[in-house]
Amino acid sequence: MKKAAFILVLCIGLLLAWAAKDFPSWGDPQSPASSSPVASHFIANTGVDTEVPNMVTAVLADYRGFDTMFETVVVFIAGLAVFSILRGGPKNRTRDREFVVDFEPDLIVTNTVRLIVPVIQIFALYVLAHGHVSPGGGFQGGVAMGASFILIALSWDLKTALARFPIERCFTVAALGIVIYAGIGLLSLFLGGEFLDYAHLAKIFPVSPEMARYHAMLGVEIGVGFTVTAIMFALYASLSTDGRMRDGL
Amino acid sequence: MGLELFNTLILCLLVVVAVLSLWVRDLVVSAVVFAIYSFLMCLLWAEMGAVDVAFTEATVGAGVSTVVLIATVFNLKRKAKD
Amino acid sequence: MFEDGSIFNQLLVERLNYFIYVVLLLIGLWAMIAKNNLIKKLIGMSIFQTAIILFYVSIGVKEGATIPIYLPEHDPHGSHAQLDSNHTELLSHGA
Amino acid sequence: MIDTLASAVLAESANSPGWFLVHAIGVSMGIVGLIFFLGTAVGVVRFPDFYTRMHAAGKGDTLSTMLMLTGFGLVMMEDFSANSWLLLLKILGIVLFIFITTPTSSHALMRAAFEDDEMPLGEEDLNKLRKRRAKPKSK
Repeated sequence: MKKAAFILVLCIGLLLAWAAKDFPSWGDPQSPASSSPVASHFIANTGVDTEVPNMVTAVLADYRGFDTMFETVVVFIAGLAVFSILRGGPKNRTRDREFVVDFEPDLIVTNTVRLIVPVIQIFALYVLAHGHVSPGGGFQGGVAMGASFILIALSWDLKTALARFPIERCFTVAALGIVIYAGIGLLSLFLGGEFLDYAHLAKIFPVSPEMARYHAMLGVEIGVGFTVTAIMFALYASLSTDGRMRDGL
Repeated sequence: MGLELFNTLILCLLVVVAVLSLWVRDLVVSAVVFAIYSFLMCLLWAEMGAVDVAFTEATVGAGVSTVVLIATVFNLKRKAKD
Repeated sequence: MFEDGSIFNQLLVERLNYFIYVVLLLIGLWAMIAKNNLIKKLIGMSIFQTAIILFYVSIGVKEGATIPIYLPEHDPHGSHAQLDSNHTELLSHGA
Repeated sequence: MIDTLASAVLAESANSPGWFLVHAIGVSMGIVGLIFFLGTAVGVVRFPDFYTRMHAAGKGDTLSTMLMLTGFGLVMMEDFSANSWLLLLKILGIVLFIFITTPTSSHALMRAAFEDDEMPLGEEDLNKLRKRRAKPKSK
């Protein structure tokens, strides 16, 4: 099995390396990927269409908004699947766990975490809201926000973190994020445009169509941030306790 | 020239770290070495100008995925057979 | 061995990114096929995935380009017509 | 090496006269930070047991990172405009964050090792280690 795999991998590698010598050299501005009409269209028109300086955010949340919506749904389904599979197992199965956790929360660690968790959460909100003009956005801000709850669970114990963010509420918040995303898309559908065509939101909000796209992108990012925050924490809580939500790491 | 040297160094380290994270038997060590891999990848992407990808890799790859991997190993046997 | 035009020069010096992407892809694929431990398989899958993203970023990178964010002095409205004709203008700005 | 660094500093501050001293202080702080970082790396490899290794890693890492970041902030100062001050302030914020978090993380690691019954090396172990390290030299 291992030998067959090695030979297979080696054959694929030789084929790929043979193909790799025909690629454009590194950093060539005239390479096909850089000189394609799609790239030049995005570079030239993002600022005009949407007023968003960060082209990546504009492409992710506006031009390819449908894609990002279902990416968020995939994150939600992944969290739900992990939770359901681990929760649904046999109740008293034997585990050969090698780590035993039975000590008090450490004073220095908990006090430091008390200091830095607000900073992390404010930074996460900054990353989420500032994703238009600097690197960042819903996914990164949501992960940072979820990491702050994971930090609470690591420094005290899982019960303390679950008291602040119960596991049932995790999935409510995650679903709420998708509802926000799809709701903005449906709103633009009802206003006469297509699904996720944010420019039509200018009909009910007192802004220009470009700024409507700008602000709708912010709303969409907030939806993504909700889902990712909740799912990251739910993933950690499920995986570290084997689905039982107690005796965690 | 300086950036190309940096690029080459990180690319060579990447292969070493990728092999190492699959080589070691201890799964916690494997997860930590994989965090190093993610961090090197993040540096490479920041150097190439793909800042959003670099940010995602720094938060997801080097941050949360390491914690989740270790939380998973916590419920499994720590030593792998291969 | 490393003279101009040889395959080693083409792969290892001029296109090191592509060579490393192939190597990482193979490491990940081999781990996914041959390892029995599921965590190792997962790490292999992550390596595979980052290798593919490395490939995408490597074909998109441009020498001396800035990051894909408009700086204040770029002013997308003013340079619109000019950018349509020659979009590399914007990206040849930085270091 | 010092020559090239000095010439780099000179070239750097040629377009913003009057900032030579600040840039020189920044670059020298960076160099000192790198020296401390080398010490950290050597200590992590060479010290005998877990606690002494974490001693090197925790202290040296914190100090060298703080020095390098502060030096970087000073080198980036060009004038007294709001942008420069804001950049320095942000970097000092990172320095403060590192000053709080890195010692805490090494403390948490030490505590975890202590709870896991990891023992520091005693006198006998050290003597054994000395013998083992002395052998290859005598060959």
